[in-house]
Amino acid sequence: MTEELKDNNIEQVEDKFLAPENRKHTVTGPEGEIIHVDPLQDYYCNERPKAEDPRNKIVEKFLNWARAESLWVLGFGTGCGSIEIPPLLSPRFDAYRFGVAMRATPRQSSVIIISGYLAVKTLKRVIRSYEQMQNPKFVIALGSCTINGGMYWDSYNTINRLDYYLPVDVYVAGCMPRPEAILAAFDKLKTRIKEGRAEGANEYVEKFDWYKANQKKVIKNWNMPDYNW
Amino acid sequence: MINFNSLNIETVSMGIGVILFVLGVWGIVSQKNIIKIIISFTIVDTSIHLILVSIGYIRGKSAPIIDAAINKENAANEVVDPLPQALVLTAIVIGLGITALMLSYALRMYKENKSLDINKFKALKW
Amino acid sequence: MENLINKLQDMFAVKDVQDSKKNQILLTVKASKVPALLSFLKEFEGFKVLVMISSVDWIEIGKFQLSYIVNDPDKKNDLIIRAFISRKEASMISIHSLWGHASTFQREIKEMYGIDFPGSPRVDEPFLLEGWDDTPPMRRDFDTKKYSEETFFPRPGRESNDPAEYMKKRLYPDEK
Amino acid sequence: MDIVKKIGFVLLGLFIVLNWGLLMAGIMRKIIARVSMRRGIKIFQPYINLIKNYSIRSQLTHGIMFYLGPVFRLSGGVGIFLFMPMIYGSDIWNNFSFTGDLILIAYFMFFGMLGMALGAGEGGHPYSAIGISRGLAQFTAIELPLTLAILSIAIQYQSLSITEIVAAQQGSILNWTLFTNPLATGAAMISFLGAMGHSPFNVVMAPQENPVGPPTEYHGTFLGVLQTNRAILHVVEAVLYMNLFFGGANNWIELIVKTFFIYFWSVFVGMVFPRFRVDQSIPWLLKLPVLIGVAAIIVFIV
Amino acid sequence: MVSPISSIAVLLGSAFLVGLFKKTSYSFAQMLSLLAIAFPLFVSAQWLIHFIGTSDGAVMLYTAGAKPPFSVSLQIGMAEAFLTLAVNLLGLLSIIYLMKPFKELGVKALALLLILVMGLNVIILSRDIFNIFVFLEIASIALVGLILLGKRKHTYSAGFKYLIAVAIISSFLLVGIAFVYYFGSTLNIDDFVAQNLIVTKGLSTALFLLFIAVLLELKPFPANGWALDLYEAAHPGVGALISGGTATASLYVLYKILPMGADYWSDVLIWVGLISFLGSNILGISQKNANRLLGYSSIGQIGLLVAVIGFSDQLGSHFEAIFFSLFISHFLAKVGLFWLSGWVGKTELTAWSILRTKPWLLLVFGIFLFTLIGFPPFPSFFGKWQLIVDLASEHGFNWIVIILAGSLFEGIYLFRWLGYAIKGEKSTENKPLLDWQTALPIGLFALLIIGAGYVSNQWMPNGQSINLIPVFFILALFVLDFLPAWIKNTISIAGLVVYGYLLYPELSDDTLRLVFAVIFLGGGILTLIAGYSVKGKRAGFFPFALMMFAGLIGLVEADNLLQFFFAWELMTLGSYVLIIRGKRSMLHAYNYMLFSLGGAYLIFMGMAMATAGQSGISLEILRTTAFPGWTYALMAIGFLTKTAALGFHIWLPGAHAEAESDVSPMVSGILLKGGVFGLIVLFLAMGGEQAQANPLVYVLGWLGAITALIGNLIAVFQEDAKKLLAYSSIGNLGYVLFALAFMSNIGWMTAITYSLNHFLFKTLLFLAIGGVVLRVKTHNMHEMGGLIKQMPLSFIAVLIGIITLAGIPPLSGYAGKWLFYNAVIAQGWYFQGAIVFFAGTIAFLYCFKLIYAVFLGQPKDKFRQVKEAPVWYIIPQIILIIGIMVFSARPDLILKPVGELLSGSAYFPTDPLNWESVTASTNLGYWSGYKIMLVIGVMFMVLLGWLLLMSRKAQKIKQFDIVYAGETPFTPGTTHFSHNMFAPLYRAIGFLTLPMITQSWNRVNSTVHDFADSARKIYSGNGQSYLVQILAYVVIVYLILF
Repeated sequence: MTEELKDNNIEQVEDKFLAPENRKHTVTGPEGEIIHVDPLQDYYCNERPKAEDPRNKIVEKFLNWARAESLWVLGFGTGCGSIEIPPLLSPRFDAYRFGVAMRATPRQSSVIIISGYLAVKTLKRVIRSYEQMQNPKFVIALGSCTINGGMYWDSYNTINRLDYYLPVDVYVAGCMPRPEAILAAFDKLKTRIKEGRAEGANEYVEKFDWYKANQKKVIKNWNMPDYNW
Repeated sequence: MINFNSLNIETVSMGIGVILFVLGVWGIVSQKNIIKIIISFTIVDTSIHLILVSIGYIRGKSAPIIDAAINKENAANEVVDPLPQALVLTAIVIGLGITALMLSYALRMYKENKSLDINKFKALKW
Repeated sequence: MENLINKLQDMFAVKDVQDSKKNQILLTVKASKVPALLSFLKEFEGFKVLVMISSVDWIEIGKFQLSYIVNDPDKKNDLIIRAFISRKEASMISIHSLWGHASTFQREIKEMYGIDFPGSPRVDEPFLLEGWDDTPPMRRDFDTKKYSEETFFPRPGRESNDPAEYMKKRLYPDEK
Repeated sequence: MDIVKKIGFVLLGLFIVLNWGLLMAGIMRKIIARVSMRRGIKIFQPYINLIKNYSIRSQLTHGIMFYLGPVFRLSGGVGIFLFMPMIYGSDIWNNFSFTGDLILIAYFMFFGMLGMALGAGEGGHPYSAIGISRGLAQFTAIELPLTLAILSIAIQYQSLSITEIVAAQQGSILNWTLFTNPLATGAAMISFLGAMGHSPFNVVMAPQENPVGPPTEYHGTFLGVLQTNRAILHVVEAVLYMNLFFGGANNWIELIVKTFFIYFWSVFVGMVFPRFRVDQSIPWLLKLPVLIGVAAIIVFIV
Repeated sequence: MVSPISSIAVLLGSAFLVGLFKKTSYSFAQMLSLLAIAFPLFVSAQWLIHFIGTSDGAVMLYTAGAKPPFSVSLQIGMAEAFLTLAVNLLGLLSIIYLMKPFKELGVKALALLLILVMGLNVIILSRDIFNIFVFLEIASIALVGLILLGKRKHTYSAGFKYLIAVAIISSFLLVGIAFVYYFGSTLNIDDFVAQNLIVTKGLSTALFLLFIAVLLELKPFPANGWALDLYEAAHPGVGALISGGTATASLYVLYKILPMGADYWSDVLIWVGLISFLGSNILGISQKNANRLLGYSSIGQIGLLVAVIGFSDQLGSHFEAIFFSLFISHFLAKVGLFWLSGWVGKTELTAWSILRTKPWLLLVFGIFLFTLIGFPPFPSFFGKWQLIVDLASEHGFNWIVIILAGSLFEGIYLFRWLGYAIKGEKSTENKPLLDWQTALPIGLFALLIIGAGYVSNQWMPNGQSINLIPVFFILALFVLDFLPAWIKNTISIAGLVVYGYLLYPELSDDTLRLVFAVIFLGGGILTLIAGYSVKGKRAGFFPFALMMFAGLIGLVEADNLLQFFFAWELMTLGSYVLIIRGKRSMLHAYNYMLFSLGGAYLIFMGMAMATAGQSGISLEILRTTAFPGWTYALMAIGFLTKTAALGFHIWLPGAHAEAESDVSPMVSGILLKGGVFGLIVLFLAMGGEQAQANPLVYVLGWLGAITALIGNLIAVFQEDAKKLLAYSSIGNLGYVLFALAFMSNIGWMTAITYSLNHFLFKTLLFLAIGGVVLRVKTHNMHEMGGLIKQMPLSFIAVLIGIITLAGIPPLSGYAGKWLFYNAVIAQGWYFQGAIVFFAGTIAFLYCFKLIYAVFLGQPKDKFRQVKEAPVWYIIPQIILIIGIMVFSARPDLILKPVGELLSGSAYFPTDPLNWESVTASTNLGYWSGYKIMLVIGVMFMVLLGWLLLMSRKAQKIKQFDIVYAGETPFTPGTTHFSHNMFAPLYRAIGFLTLPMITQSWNRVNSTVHDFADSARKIYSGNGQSYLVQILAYVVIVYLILF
């Protein structure tokens, strides 16, 4: 715990999983005034997400084409499948020619690839990253583990069905799928986008409470806002 | 050899005065006891009085006291220069005053420090 | 090694000495003597490296086994020191003062087995599991399958088979 | 000249430059792909990316400067275009270069940088600030050889007016500054590597060390604006170097050819060399390129 | 007219009478002695008025009805009347001051004091050397008696040392008098002089003894240990009597007997006096005891006065005025300080912080110290000025160097002392009571100093040329100091406005001066507006602020060197007090003062050299100086200390950073321009052609370039917002220096543009940051962050400020950069130019850091409820922003007239800036501020509109809604990246910012202190070694002379 936190008057709370830095506390301002800080309320935007309706049909078709031809993937490897991503960009598979590119920040990415098993700990980060991506956004799930838990089906710490937590656009079965399969997934995803069926972001918003309940059931130390803007 | 015949009183007293002056100054500078320093000072004082008197002396003339022996009109030619003698008088008085003051200081210093060694009074310096 | 073992037997009353493989000896000692033994080995016998600490749950005899593996990098010798502690009062003396990194192993064991190491730095902070509030998962009385089924929405339609039986049926369907 | 007509031509020029910038980026990436034995992106991929970014449905903003940052940045790019005479000898295509000379362009480059820095700063992301601090620190060293080169050619041509400098290079290919003042050209071209943000001077945006540097928080339309600016800026900076060192352009074709090769230079070097850290690149830039620049001046003093 | 003899008689008689009183009737005795001393005071005053009113010569009084040699004669003239007046006043006030201690001592003390005063009176009046001797002794005895009465520790030993020293000295004196009488047969000074004796060896020796004895009475360095001990041990009231009374009398004796000796005695006095002045002041540096320090200072000042007596031939008709002003300064200030030390009661210098409990005493203390150093408007300033100018006309440059060096050393310890008093740690003990007996004498002397300052001013040749209206205005503000701050603020602003209005017609045709007048007066008004936010009285702020502005505007107004230097010192004084008001400013203000003092003396030296051999002191004579190299170099270095060029910059960061929020812009944006204006005056005097050939200009050019680089580079690595701005000021002043050094039309245009810009943006930035600091109560940028939401207006101000600072088009900073390029290329200073441009890009780094770390990034919890800066800070910022905008859009409004002035003048007729409506052009390039502004403005608005259209629905999110590798940030403090922001740059070129200059100055400092500390060990405390010193001094002087 840093000096900064030590000085603050941190409140003791019932929820033992609430991190110290996220508990309510008071700080003293320059004029000696006492300021009450509730980190989860004050540091984060607590609005509910909004569904963004598609525009006019013809325009949307054009835009969907652009979205499909320019898939920017968030560089986030969750499990063993992440080792299958780099070959995608190598001369042999060359995903660039399909408009696929890797981005380092969720803000600029439109695709998140869940590459394999998801531990609860990782799921939390995945949810935060996913929610920080902008609408429209797409999820590709790699491997059996994301489908039904795979070889970790009875693990105490690995989720079994990704679609209970995030709206998945494309599942790729296998343990692990090869890069060709992933390319095929991209192709499938493109088709879905062009057909206007890849509205996962809006679906997530519409079934927000259900998703949240599922997520919070497994992630006990939530420690972040309900929706990560 | 010194020719004692050529010695006269003003030279002798002047010489003794200078010797005493030097002795007195030496005493002030070299003695560590405050009382001895004061005594040395009185020696210096005395030497100056001697010098003063010898300056005013004119050979063969008498003291500048106008009495029966000295003609009032002709006094200027018969007596030695009266001024140095008057000066000496004043100087003696002043010397006396200063000596008295010094002694009183010595007394107080002794009371303060139970010592008369001037080296013990170096608290103020730099 | 022989000398060392003899010495240890004299000093710490070690027992169950076995050669597990070349240059590696397994031995058992009373839990209360572990820190003294390790400190002796570290200071005088050249076992400078703590390789790891691990734990086994012997639920049948109601004990936890703690294994300390130490290594002598000069002579290339390994010692595995086993100690048994009660399962009910699962607590062990911390050795973080001998090796700083021991605290990390102890933190992990605390999380996974619930064995307490009083005084070990950050021992109560979560290591792999965040927000775990159930029985420590590596204890054998914890039913991981049940937990998973209750928590993680199992996808229906999954079949479990004995791999040997299943493959036999697939490959040699004719054989009985 | 009629001001409406002028503005019309300026907008047309801007349109050409934007398109050429996007196309050039596509071509370059195609070339890079072919060098590394890939098929590479489609030539029009930058267009698609741009459209995609403008088509993002949701937008987030961290505050007013987050909003204004991209505007500043784009103003910087467009502004340099406005103050740059594009085609030599053409009243139509010299834009607003009558308002200021070479120095104006040199200092107006800061305008966009400042805007980017402020916008990214308002984003509140530490990586943005780290990227900016690296970028600015490196930029100081990048500017020095360029300054020396500008001084050198100002001595050479006794003018700071770009039009006059281009005019002095007309007639023969041997009149280009490249041949009449190779040292200044050398110093400036090294500085150009830094200005383009390609390897070895691309630690600012280094994805492995901090996610994409200053624009970490930018997305959607904001990112689109930044991309637009990037397309314009690359062309316009190449035009600046073309005007100063490579004899300017008499028509759009010549401009396109020359800027292509100038830009190609930075891409080519970037492909071959690994990345510098900031504390490596600054001393490097302050050694050899500065020495070349100093030599370029000494040549004219002696 | 009452004869002075009667006053002596009254004193003597009453001394006896008082001695007769019993303790029970003490108050009656007291009354009597007051009356007894008031009588001679009245007599002296009467004579003085008589002599001032008429032009009568001195009057000779004969005692005993006979003429010399038969009797003692007294003379009373103007000098005697004045000096007895001073001594009697001192006596009277001493009785009042010492009322309480005397009461314990009884009537004896009163009698002794009366005798002392009587003795001093006679010493001054008498024309008979033996008589003088006698009364010197009487005075000494009385004094020692007084010392004896005091009951401090170690008093007795000190008194004894004094006594034996005086005894030896008087022995020499007496022997000398005896031999003088022997050779001259007279004791009367006038008769002796009238005889015109042939100088024989004997007579010279006799006179030597006489002179050396009188000199030793004045405690020449280094034969003065006895006196120092006495100063330390004696009651401060007695110390005042020694320093003010006996020294006065002895000085006058010296003056009286001077005609008796051969000509070389003048030289001896000069050297003895100057050695005392220099030596004593050097040794005083490491002194920590206040009373002893006053002793050192006393000896130094008296040394200077001795030297002035020695100079009496050279000074001619100015002698009296110079002596008067220097003497009265020493007399009033030193006595006043002794009295103050009595009130403070403690001897350590650090204990003087107790003065803060009585602000007016602090003011009086300041008056005394500034009087000692020689700051205007106090008398010693005029005295020193005229002394040095007159010495210069005799080519006595060595003497000038010694006097100025001595004054500088004096400044070192006096300002440290002042610093302790103003800013030292407050002592926890109870403050002593201030009764009227203490307050009256001290207050009276302080008032007298001001009066004496006026007299000196009017008396001194050229003194009348000084415009005293601002000084009177400031005095009035002192009187009004009890009013609440806002009233005084309004008065001050009104004063500046009215003064500006009155001044305008004078300057309207000289645009160059007008620009600076606008900076000084306009800046003053703007920064004073910010002062409205201060509640309460703000005691002592406004007079000094106005003093600084009066000084600055005085520089612009100055026609002659005296006016200029007067204004310069006034500005230094005012700004020093302003700076020291900051919270942790003691050391910084001290550094500032020492550098300013050193710089001022260099300027002074240069001016003095310029006046040598020329008539008049108008600024024009700088052009025709006989020593151009020295004059220009000295003055340039002097001005550089104020512009904080590299090497002289170490005072600036602390002084600017620690000053109060609204003082920082004053001392940064405005004050520094004083140095710039000085350089402009100097360079104008040098003239165009001459300057081109002068290597000085070349050196200054390089210095400016390197200053710009290093100043900016250090600013980059600052964590303290105000320090960052302060270092940035150093860098920016480096630009100005560099541009001025071009000595070309366009170079000067650059410098003026830069000065104006720096004024605009630095005042703006300091006001804005000052407002922020006022709210968040910290200077550290990494503790702030995200303040844009609370302080949008301050943010805009800083944004405009840094855009201007960085020289980004379209704002006016770009004008400077563009002119710079043109000037550099035209001049051919490419490499210096390249360094300056490199510095410019570095400036961009700290600009970003300033705005990012303070206003952007992560907001901190504790600053959530912070409000926008006070409205009184915002108003001047808005005005400044408007100023910047106007100057950016229409630079021709200002630069055109300046350009016409420069090219119309004889200095820089070639290569001016050509103006074609709003477009400026040179041989090289062109620039149109107006059109650039238009183009960029339109473009920016269009693009903004487009972006607004595209992303109008953006969701507003909060500070932790950032992408953080899937994690949530920890706390705002750990997420705000601003500490050590440019670490890679530091690794690359940070070695340039190592504090080498500070270290070398520290080394100089410690060397001086070590030297002073070891040199003062000669005062071993042993009375006998003091005697040996006296004897050795006599012998050495003798050997040198013969």
